Amino acid sequence: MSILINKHTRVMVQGLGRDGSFHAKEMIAYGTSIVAGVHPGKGGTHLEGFPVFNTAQEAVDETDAECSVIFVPAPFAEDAILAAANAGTNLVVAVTEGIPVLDVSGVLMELNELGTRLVGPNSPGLISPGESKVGIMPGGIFKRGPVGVISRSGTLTYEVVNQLTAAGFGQSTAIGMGGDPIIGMKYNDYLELLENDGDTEAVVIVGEIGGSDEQDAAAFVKEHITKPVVGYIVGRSAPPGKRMGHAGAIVEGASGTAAAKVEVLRDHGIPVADTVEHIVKLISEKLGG
Amino acid sequence: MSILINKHTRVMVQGLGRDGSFHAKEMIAYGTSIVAGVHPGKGGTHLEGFPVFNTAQEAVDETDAECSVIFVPAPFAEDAILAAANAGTNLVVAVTEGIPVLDVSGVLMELNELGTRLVGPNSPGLISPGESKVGIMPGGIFKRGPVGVISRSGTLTYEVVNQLTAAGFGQSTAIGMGGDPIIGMKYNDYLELLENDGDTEAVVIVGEIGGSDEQDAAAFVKEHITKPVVGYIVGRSAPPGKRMGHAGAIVEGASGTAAAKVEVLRDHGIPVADTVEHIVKLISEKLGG
Amino acid sequence: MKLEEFQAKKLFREQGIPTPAGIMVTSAIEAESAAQETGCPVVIKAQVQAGGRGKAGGVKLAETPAEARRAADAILGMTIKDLVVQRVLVDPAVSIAGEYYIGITIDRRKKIPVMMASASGGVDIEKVAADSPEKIIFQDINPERGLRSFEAKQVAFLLFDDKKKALATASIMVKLWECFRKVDASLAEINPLAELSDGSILALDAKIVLDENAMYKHLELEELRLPTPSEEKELEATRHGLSYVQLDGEIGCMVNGAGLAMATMDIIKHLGGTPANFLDIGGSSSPEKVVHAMELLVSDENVKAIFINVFGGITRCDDVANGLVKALEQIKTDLPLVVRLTGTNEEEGRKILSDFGIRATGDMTGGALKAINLAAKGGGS
Amino acid sequence: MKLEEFQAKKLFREQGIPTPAGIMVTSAIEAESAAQETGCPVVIKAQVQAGGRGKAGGVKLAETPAEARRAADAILGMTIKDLVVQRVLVDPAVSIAGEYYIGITIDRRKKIPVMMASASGGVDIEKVAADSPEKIIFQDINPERGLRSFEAKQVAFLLFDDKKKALATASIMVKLWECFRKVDASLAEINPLAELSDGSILALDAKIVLDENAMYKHLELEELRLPTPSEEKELEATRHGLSYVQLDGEIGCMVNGAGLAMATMDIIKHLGGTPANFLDIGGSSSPEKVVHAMELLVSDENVKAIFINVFGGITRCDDVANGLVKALEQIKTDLPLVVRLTGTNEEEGRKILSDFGIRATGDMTGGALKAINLAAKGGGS
Repeated sequence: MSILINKHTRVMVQGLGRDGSFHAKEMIAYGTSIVAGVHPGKGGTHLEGFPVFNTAQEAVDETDAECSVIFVPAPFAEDAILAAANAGTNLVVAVTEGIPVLDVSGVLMELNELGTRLVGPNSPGLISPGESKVGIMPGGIFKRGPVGVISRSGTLTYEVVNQLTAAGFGQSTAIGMGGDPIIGMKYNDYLELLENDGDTEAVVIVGEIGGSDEQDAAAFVKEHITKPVVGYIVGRSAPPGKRMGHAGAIVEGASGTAAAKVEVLRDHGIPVADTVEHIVKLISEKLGG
Repeated sequence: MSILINKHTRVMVQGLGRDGSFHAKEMIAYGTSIVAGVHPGKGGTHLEGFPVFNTAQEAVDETDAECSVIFVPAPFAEDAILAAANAGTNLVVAVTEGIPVLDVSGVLMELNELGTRLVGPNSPGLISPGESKVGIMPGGIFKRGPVGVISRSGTLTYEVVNQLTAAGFGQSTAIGMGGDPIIGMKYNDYLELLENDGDTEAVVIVGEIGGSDEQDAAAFVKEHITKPVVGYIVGRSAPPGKRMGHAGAIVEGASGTAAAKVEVLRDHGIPVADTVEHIVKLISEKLGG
Repeated sequence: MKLEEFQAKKLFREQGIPTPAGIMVTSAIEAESAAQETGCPVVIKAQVQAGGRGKAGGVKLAETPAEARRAADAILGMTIKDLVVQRVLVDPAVSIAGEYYIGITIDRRKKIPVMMASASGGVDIEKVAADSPEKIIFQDINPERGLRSFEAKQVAFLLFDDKKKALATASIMVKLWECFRKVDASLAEINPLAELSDGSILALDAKIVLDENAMYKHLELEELRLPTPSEEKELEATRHGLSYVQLDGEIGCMVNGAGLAMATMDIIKHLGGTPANFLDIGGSSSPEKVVHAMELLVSDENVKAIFINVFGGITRCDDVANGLVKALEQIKTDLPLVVRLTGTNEEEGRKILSDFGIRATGDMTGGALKAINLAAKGGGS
Repeated sequence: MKLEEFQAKKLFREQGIPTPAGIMVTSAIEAESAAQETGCPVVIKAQVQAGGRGKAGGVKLAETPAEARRAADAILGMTIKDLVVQRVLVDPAVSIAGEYYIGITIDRRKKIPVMMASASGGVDIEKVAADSPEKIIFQDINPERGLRSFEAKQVAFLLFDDKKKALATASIMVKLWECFRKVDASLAEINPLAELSDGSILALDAKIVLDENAMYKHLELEELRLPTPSEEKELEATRHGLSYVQLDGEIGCMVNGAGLAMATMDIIKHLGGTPANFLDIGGSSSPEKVVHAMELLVSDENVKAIFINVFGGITRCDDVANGLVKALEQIKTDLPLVVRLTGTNEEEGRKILSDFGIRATGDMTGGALKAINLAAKGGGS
């Protein structure tokens, strides 16, 4: 088992430019069931064995795609996400970086109405090792196993996963939630799913400066999660008011600092790692690896 | 019994200008339970014994008003209706004439979400004789009784009711749906309520040119209504393309003509009166008055 | 309020919808220089709010400026469906490869705007809708969210396989919606939307009807009003708070309330008479209104009798009667007059009228019949 | 992107929000004539993107144009929180009866914009929020529907009992939202919103922060960018696809990915070193990017060692290594360099670097420690 995606999940790819086409291929190579592509003007063609459609609606109508991954450039991404959700997909993964925050806010209003979940935007996607990957994560470093990973970033997730895998701790599902100030699903949404997932035995929360999602997660874990959870927060050395790469990684107000987040996590009984190696050590303590 | 309003219905009045104040008084005189008024800047004052508030939210919070009647001028009416609905009222009666059609369309989207019903706009309101009246109908001509009246206009409703009352046929609830192209509740919504109302034994549908609501009602009656229904359609002599007073009373396309409506009603087994006297005759046949 | 083609095209252009770079003129000599300016060949199009201009000879192709002048001369002053042509649009002629239809209107049943599109453009869309409804694609528009690009593309790719044409059309659809929303239209239509031989997409004709209820938001659009003579009279009535539509019968009607006014016309017709007009004086008993209403009725030469039908509701009958008396003191007319008055304070009202020498009836059907009879007598005198 | 007060006020004015009719100037002599134009007394306000201008002496009242000149002369060139004042705003002084606060920002938790209002204006609102949160009124804003008039009125009537003041404030709130939405702001703030002694309501100060993600929609606003020297450097990095923030440590960092870049800074600090910067080169292995990144690092005089930390994910390590080699061929530096390379095609990547004479490590912590040690040595040499 795993959460949100598995090998049966029917995935379509929106935006078959350079990146979309490349990652469609990578996903297929990993085993993801890519059933359709969407690219206006490429309707009727085929790519890597899957049919391409002009519109998301047509793709869903013809292939019963249930999940869409968005590689469409930022100015057109809002429309693409709405197209996917209105066409009937129940999960949209937005890899696109740079979508205006207010537009994402509006999109989420509509997606909530439609009952469509959003991963991202500005997300590397998610992967259920050995089952399916939807997004741009490098499949090779992942290994099937008992650890759920929820992160706000990309390469840092790989770093964490790489060391977990090296230490023998595989992953049930690893998620890059996205680095923007407003994103679809957050820690608590994933935590709830991982709590109910039979394969998951422990969860790693990889947080960073900005916002207060980690604090919300801490409270949620204390209240609702029985499985062991380990935290890790980056950006301890970030100065206030400066955006550290991710649009969402900016300290505004006291709650956004790494120190505040670490404190709240620990106050709620969640051990917080100082380094990536430390994460592995904490997980090892929890799972007895 | 009656539909939508009765003597216990807690009503607030939005817009206490000349018309709103006058009709608030008239409604109280009729027996309507007016619990609050809303008029920005008049908060803290009293009118005819009821407290006035600056905002709809405050009025509902303080008085548990469940129904609001809108006398606010057209440019501010959209906002007033939304204020009433968001404050928690479940029935809004918009007397205001001249609200732009697209604005009403947007308002209805939000009211549907909120679960608030809208009578009107451009409606004379509704009355459950002997119980409550919400709007501007002249109470004196109404009499409690077994006939439900659903109409698209004001004075014509009075004309019909006047003759019904004179002939001894009182009314359970009489509704002026409003004369605009887009209105909240329509024939079918009221028909369903009247069908389930213990006091109602027959229904008069007063229709006019424009749109196809009467046709929809015909189909609905045939399928769902067991009580006798009588129709009356005005505008037989109206030329196409001309707005006959009501924004919605304009023949565009074949379905909007009086002839088309009469035909469909008759095809669905609903007798259609040629004159107001004829309505009374048909009702008398149905109810054996 | 209906806009003429040249006005609608201007609004479209402001929204970024491609249209021919035409020039509206009101004389043949201006048409010639307009043709010179835009370059020939040109199409001279009568600017009237009526369908079937082409069939009526209101649209002509001109190969030279001189020809444009002659064509404009022929069209200006022409009568199309009772309307005298006072303006022509001089549009550069284009080479058409295909004609399509797109339009946005209000779906009263769904209570939302809806876009219609069809590959069968350039002809009467209502005929297409009646004869082969499957040729029309419908796209609902959420009034709060508007027509989104993905929705427009879904429709556009049904009209065109070609990416460039489909995307150009989708863009025009979104702009048509933006225009519709911006001006509070009740109809915005491009028919035909032309595919030119170079593959570009262009709005060849344009139609916009504005929501009268929303005109208070768009005072700048009020200036675009170009009323026909009959609309002029209706407009004048509107300024006095009256709602008036002229018909061609003999019984002038004055009624409070639109529904009752229609019912009054219907009863006249039902009894064998002919209503001269629709006239709703609304709920107020203001004498000024009644004066203006009387003026409207007596100015109609067809009118042989006047039937005033008032149902006193909130407005009390005595107030209405006072208004009537004041009005009748000002407006002197020999036309026979029947007054029906009923409702709140009916008796007081009748007394006031009777003191003035008018015996009001309480019966609408009786009143109508009496007016018909008086008109018949007057007609015979 | 943060706007300065005079820029934000201009956007507010365009939206119809009342503000003092001030003039922005860059010299004392201009300040004098500006004071003459607006009429004295005036307030001379330093235009810097920093709080606490008043306490720092960056805001002065002037009774005459000559005084305005002297005040501007004193403020221009002044340093407030490391920023040199280059512009002052000359605002006509007003008579203040009360100070309020309104602001709109993004609520990350609720995922929607939210308006905050308070009767405790004119002071640091974060302090108010921390000390007496009950003094702040929150109003959620549906991003699709915007702030509606009735919502604004609900808040405004909590600030003012007086109808005129409440309605004026509600109107400003709605316009503040319209401005926020129009320019895609992440913050729009009026502090203080002043009640003047004549009862009118005015935006006395103005703050707007724009969403960098949305700047592609607002090219005209890009011209308002007035970067400070450090922002200039960050902006230059952005133009090359890099994300850079300068700090004051010794270890220059170059990392792929924002999260990993922060983790790299953290591990350096954790091990006793000091990071000189945040630098995310993103996912691409383009040598040009790496060249620019190296230029940024070597141009920082504090840097004593460079730590390059790359996790090859989708971007293969051999591609990254090739990029690095090309970059290092172009940028000559004596600074000690530590490269950490791991992930996809790690071995091929290390081989390429080793052929170039660089022994890459696969261990992030080890690499960081090595860089710290090298910096310490360099510092001692």
